[in-house]
Amino acid sequence: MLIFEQSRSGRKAFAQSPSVAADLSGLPESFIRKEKPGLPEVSELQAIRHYTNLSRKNFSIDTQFYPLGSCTMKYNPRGALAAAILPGMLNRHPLAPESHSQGFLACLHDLQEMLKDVTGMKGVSLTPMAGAQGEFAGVAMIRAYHDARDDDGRTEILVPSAAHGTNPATAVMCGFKVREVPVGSDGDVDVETLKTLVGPQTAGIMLTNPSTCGVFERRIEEIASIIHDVGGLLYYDGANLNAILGKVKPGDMGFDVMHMNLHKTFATPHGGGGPGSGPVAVNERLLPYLPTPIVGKDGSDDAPTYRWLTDKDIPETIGNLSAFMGNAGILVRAYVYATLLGREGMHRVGEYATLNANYMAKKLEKEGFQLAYPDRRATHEFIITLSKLTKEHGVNAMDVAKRLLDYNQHAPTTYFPLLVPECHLIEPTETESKEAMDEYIAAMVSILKEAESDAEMVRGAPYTQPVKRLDDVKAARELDLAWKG
Amino acid sequence: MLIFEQSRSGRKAFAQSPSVAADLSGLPESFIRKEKPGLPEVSELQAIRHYTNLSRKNFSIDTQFYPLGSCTMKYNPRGALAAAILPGMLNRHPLAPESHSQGFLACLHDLQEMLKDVTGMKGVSLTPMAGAQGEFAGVAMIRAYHDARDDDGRTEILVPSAAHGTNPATAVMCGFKVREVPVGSDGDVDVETLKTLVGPQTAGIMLTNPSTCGVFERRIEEIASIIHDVGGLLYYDGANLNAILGKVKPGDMGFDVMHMNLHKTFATPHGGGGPGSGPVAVNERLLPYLPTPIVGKDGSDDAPTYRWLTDKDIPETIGNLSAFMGNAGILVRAYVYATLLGREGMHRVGEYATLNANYMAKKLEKEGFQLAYPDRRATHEFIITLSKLTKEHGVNAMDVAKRLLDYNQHAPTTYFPLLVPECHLIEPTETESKEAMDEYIAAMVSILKEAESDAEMVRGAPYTQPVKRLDDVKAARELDLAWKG
Amino acid sequence: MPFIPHTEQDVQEMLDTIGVSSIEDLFDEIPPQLRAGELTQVPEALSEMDMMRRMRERAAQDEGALCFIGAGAYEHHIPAAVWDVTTRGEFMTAYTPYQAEASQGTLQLVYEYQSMMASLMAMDVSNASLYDGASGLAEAALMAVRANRKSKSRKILVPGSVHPSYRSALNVIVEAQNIEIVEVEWNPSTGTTLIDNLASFEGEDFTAIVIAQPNFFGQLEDVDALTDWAHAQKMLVVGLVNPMAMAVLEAPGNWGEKGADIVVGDGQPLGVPMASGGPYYGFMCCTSAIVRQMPGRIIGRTVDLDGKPGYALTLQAREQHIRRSKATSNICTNQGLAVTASTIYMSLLGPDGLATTSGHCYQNTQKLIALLTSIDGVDKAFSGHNFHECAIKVPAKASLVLEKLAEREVLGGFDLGVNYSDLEDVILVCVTETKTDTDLDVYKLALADVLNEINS
Amino acid sequence: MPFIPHTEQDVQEMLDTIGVSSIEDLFDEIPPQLRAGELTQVPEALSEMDMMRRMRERAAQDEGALCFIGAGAYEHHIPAAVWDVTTRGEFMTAYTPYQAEASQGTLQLVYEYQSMMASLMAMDVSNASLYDGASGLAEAALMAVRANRKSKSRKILVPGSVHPSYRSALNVIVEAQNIEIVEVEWNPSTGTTLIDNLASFEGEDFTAIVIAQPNFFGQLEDVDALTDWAHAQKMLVVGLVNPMAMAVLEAPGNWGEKGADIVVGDGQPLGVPMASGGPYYGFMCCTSAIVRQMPGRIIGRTVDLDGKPGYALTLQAREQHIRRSKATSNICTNQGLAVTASTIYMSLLGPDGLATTSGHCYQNTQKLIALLTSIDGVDKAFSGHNFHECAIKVPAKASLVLEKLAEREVLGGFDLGVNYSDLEDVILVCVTETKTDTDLDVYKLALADVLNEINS
Ligand SMILES: Cc1ncc(COP(=O)(O)O)c(C=O)c1O
Ligand SMILES: Cc1ncc(COP(=O)(O)O)c(C=O)c1O
Repeated sequence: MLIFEQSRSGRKAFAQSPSVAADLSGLPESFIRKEKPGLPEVSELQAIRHYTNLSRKNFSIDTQFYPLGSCTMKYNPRGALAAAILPGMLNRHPLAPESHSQGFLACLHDLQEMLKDVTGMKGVSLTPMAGAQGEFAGVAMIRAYHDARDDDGRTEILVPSAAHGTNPATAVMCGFKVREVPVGSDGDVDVETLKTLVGPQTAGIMLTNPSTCGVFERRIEEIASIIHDVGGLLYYDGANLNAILGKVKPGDMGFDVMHMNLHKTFATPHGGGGPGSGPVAVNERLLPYLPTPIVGKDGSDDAPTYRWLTDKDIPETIGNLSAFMGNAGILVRAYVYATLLGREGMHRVGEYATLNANYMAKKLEKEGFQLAYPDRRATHEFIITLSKLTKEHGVNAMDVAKRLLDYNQHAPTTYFPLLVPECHLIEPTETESKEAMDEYIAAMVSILKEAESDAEMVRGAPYTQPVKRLDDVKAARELDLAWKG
Repeated sequence: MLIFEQSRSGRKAFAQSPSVAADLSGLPESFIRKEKPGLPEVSELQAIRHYTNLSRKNFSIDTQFYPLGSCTMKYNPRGALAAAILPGMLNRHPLAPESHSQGFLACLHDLQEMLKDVTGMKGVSLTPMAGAQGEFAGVAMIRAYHDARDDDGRTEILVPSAAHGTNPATAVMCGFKVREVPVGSDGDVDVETLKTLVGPQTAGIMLTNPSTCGVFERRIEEIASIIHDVGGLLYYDGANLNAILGKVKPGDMGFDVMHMNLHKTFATPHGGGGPGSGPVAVNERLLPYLPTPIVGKDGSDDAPTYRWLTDKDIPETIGNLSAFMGNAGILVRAYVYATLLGREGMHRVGEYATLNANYMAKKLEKEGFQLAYPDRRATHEFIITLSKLTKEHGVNAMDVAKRLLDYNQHAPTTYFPLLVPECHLIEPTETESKEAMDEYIAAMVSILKEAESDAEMVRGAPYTQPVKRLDDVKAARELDLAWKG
Repeated sequence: MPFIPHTEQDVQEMLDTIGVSSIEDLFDEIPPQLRAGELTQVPEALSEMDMMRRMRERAAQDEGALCFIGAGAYEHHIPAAVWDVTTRGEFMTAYTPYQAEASQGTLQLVYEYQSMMASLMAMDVSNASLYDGASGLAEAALMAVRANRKSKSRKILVPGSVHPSYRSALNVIVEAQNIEIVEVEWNPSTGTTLIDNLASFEGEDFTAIVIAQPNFFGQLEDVDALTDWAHAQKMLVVGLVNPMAMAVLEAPGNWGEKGADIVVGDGQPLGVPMASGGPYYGFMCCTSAIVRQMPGRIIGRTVDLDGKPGYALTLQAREQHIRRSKATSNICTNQGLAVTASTIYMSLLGPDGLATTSGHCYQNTQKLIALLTSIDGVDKAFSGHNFHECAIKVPAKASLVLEKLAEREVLGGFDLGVNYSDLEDVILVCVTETKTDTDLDVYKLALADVLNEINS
Repeated sequence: MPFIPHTEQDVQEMLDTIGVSSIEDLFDEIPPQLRAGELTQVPEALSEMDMMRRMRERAAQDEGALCFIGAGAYEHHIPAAVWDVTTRGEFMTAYTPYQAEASQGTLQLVYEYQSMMASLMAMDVSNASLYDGASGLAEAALMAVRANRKSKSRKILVPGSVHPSYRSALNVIVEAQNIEIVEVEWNPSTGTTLIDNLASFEGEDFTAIVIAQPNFFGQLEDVDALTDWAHAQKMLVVGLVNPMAMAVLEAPGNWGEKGADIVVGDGQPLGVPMASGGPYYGFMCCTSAIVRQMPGRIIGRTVDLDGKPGYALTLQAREQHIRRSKATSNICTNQGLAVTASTIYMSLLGPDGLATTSGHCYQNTQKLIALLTSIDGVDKAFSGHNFHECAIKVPAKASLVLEKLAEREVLGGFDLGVNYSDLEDVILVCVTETKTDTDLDVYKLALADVLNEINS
């Protein structure tokens, strides 16, 4: 039932707003709203009961194993929430004077320093509000770099065919044409073809490493040379940073600019779709173009004072991407996470994320599942392809995903990357236990048997959720996007 | 699965305690524990996932209509929680000096004043930690009163047969014999018999009004005279205060002493069984005996200072019932609730609680259910008896209660009071909407039909819960009270 | 090992399964020269206890002042229930509802959000959120260019009375796509965009105009006239509004004859804490006619195999994960949790609660204006009407006045001189329902004191 | 109408159904003279915003001092996860699990709690909680009288080194049932109960003895000897312990040859905030032999109709709602939510985390003792070993010293002179893992300063 269906006209059961109406007599009629908005009129209890019950219809990290590939659904420490909602943090106005902001600025500055270290970069701007905005900032900096050199002909951004959709979409938003680079059967970029695609029109390339194929791009240094040799720059899509956190620094691989997804690698909650945070890091070349604001530090280490750096400090900045400081509260959570992990813990992330993924990959392979890249090491994630199952039993990757829900397992990412048919991209993360992974594997084995004996049943899954399989076609054809009463 | 079954020896995945072990070298071996306790070794994620999922197996006010009679399961305002967990409230040590306690003491003092007003009493002590402890305090004060007058022969406490179990149990804990008073077919105490039961042995009577039969004891003033005339005192069990809050004051009915259940009437959460809070209120007669501590106020209303009253101020006090100030945090919540309701809101509680119960009673009667007291007004709750259903279809009150769970309705109180056969004691509270009650009634109507057409099915209910009906006999015979590994 | 559950035995069993002898072996495809050394800038781990202690100390540094700054972020009372429910693990630690059947909670909530927001704006549809108000405005500009097939110019009119940070973010985001932002001057006596200012643009091809209500100065624009003028010029109208104000002021869907075509703004006032600037969320509504040009996720109501109603991501063909380089935007992760909070906030307040809250913001602002302008030399900078912000002219440099107010623990507002060189003696002051009469007096006394000090 | 959802139309429809014309009519069975007038002492309602403002102000009044008071309530770090999960509506707003099938969450959790607590105490079984440690001790005395069939005396030995408030509550609760509490003296040089003190009681019939570990002074008792002595006298042994200490100190079930028979204490140190004294909870464990005499709720594991494991209230025949006047206790509502928090707390820390935390309490205390006793005239009041509290003798009246420390925002401990006239110059100081070396220095400097002031 919708909250609107519980609404009754004239119900006022709250203690939430002043009980006396305000005096609006100074406002001319012409400015004033004529009709009430159609917000629900429910009691506090009704609202809480409704949304509490709605929440219970979700899978989440807190309730299920959630191996959604490319999304790094790791444990979100509650301590980070507790720190971020301290009154001094929660109630600080974004434009509060620096005299009243030293605590907050100190956290941000510390985070900048740590992110520089783990990325091997020279400068960081925390402002982008998610990975895609980080990509925008990064590619806009690439553009600014070429512009500053009057290097006008660079109209193309290269993107591997396996790349995440945000990569090509970002390149276009930044005014570039996208040229796809093929990926070989081993999951690595086809370097020979790449050589033929580069030239004076190349502004840069956007790469993740490990790639969305769940393997480490082994010839990354060679790729970097190829791009740099023609005058292009390398953008690192940090969505997969978890695989190499503390093990490899993108700056060392030859990347010029990158973003991080703090909501992945730094364990900030995904919030049912967001918010995230996508700081950008750059090497020396792109330092002048970093988006504002950035936190600067003056004074000694013992008695530091922090202040905002703006376009007065960074005159060539690409500028600001949001009204204030991006998703500030998420940055605080990420800072807390890094503080709790510490140096040792940071080194362990990549190790255990990789251990878990390789374990799951090997076990699933032993149970008869086909790895997309059987000859490669898995990184923090890996891909299986269910083509054989689809061909033999008509049970496809989506069917298996839906059936997993009946086993109380969140489905992995399906049909991405697009180049592997009927694929599942599986990312357990380092915070999951062996037992949790074994349960998932047992569910997969069981579904495999079900597909062999009762494919029809599997195709009808799920059966245990609040709804059965939904009609997406109807959703798109007969648009119903708002309740009409 | 139990948390212990997720434990693995040697797992240490927390950021919760110092990582270095402490130096215990100063402690002789003989004091030191030899074997680790069998606490689970799980990660933070495992613990959160486990307990989050466990919580999802509960019905609660926040998720369901919960008309548990005699328990007043009303909405628990989240604002009361927010106020009670402000750091200054949460971190205050119970023995902090008064100089560092004025904020907390002010809340308690204000609450005392409000409770005096709504009860029509002269003094309040907030210390009892639940209704039963309030009863203990009250009856102990009755005892102290008679003792102080050297009135030694008063060995009996009268208790109506319909009374809650805590009443007779309390009387015995206070060293009294219990004498049951019969209840008439109209739900009122049988006054004629009562007259024959009283005498010089009568220390007092414990009554609720409205009674646990869900009706108002109409001859209460006469009862008060009968008891007072023989030198006894009247104890008011405030569990049902919600029915008359703002409408009738127990002090005006002739009661000498009473407790309140703040977790019922004052909307503090029930916590899956507790904590509650059971302040006692007394008239002049019993003022000297109030349990300590109590909050006193010095100075003017403009510049008050508050302090603890102890046995130095109240030399005849029965004493303290707990180490500190009872369930202080619950008292803060109750204070906040009263503040949010205010005077008008307080008057409304009894009105709307009564409206809801009478509405449900009448509707259920119209749908063919039998009221236990059809000629009486319902108060904040009412009783139906399912004897007919039991006789005709072998479906008893428990079966209907269990089947209600399948309709996502929490069952009412069953088989209490004991004197009404196959009964449901139903208390909707004032915070439930007409729609919520209508849904419950619809479920009852549907179950009635089911009982007529498929009694077997109803007897097997519930079917939709995490477990089916449990074997209570086995639970008691083959005791398994702790996991043994 | 914080957050890592592996026992030594687990690790050994897993390595055996994989067939390697150490975790290190799993990195053997990585060129050795790329392997990182120590992380020198990451300090030793703190326990949660030590971390909280540090954070409490840092948070306390920034606490305690009375805040009258608005300028795009607003202090409102947030009912306790809002975040209690929002931070339930099932909402907070889920992700984008790709598996609709296991995400009906989030999906239905967002459908309800879309319904509420569309209704609050008097528009047909809403999306599920963009990053914030400023980037949302940029998305609106891009959308307008896609949607207005009649216009070829890629030029958009934006009044100078629109939030300066919004305007600069807009510029940053749209300039790469050759979209030109043309500034419209505001009237120095009213602080608003007058129709007269627009006459010079008539006849030229513009794709859209942005109309802010209230505008950055807190002033109320003649939205009906502006909307009708723009539509007559075949521009699309992009409304930029404070959603809290819309409980009292006429909604964009009802501006002029035909209403705005696209509406954006920041959802922060609806139950989202100020939190140093985010996470907030950009909301976006539009007419049905152009919904397929809308960026961001959209939830639709549909049915399941049994015909039971259910909710799912829809119109995904607009999005980057399907359409890639041809998507309406690159946005992927949005601001879902803030939207969750707003939805619960709007449910708790309802239409009347929201209107009362909004009305008290207005009323308190009027009270403060009266108090402050009773000080010699202090005056409203503009004539006309305003909502809950007001540009106040002081007889000194605003930056100096604000600095001295801050020393008195009053954050007195935003220095308009930062962005408007003509307004160096003007403070943008904001008052919401959270301020008591005592608070207003504190401000007045502090300001009088500061001005005294400066002038003596 | 805060919290009341009725519209006027609802009310009318409901009245029509009932067949009355006003709500007032529903009260027609109440004698008119009993009807209450205005509630003059209940002020006008505040909105949640105004209430929170008032409560923030009040809370702030009590905040900020460094706390070294223990004496039965202890400041420990509580992991953020504990109360985040505990306050989920499904735990917080459920009641006693009478409907087992719809309460498996609470029931399983309490079964786990019972298992953890029994194991931490090295006892067979635990109940689901009593009100607090003090009233729990009284329940233990009553239980001992029921359980020790060999004793007829109804007399219980209680050392004077047991918490004074516990002893007085014990008295209040048991005296009505003619149970006599006989005090055992403590040794003024060790602050403990020595076997020698007990010799005089030999041969007499006592039902039970209470042994506290650590005792009120923080001192460690020779629990093995005391337990064996009591058992030799056919008394039951009631252990009274701090559960946090039990992660380091030997558990009651292992005291002496046969271990304690009943164990009680306050569960507050395990994840429950100090909160001015409650809600905490009394825990109680015992041997299997006497479980049917235990008061309070108990959860048992059983199976459902399908043979699937499940949990339910059991041994209800002990309880007031079944047994009424013959019940083991009148307790009904207990302290469930605090137990929920403790269960999660113990799961998060595990055996090693708890031992480390406990160990750091000990270690920090030793550090502070060294610091304080380095001040002239300051000394330990007792020889022997202690856990995380220590009786510190100062060269002045403890009450004066504490008052002056409080002025310096140091809550220096508990004035033992309040309860022990010989100890008017002794402060009971507590240090937990929450204190840093800096905190300890602050205390030392403040104390030195205070003593200087007093002596000059
Ligand atoms: C590989 C990759 N790149 C980029 C992104 C975009 O990040 P965001 O969703 O934070 O905008 C994602 C996120 O899903 C991703 O998986
Ligand atoms: C009528 C009645 N009296 C007394 C009590 C005892 O109150 P408590 O459970 O708070 O001890 C109850 C509670 O259930 C009750 O319903």
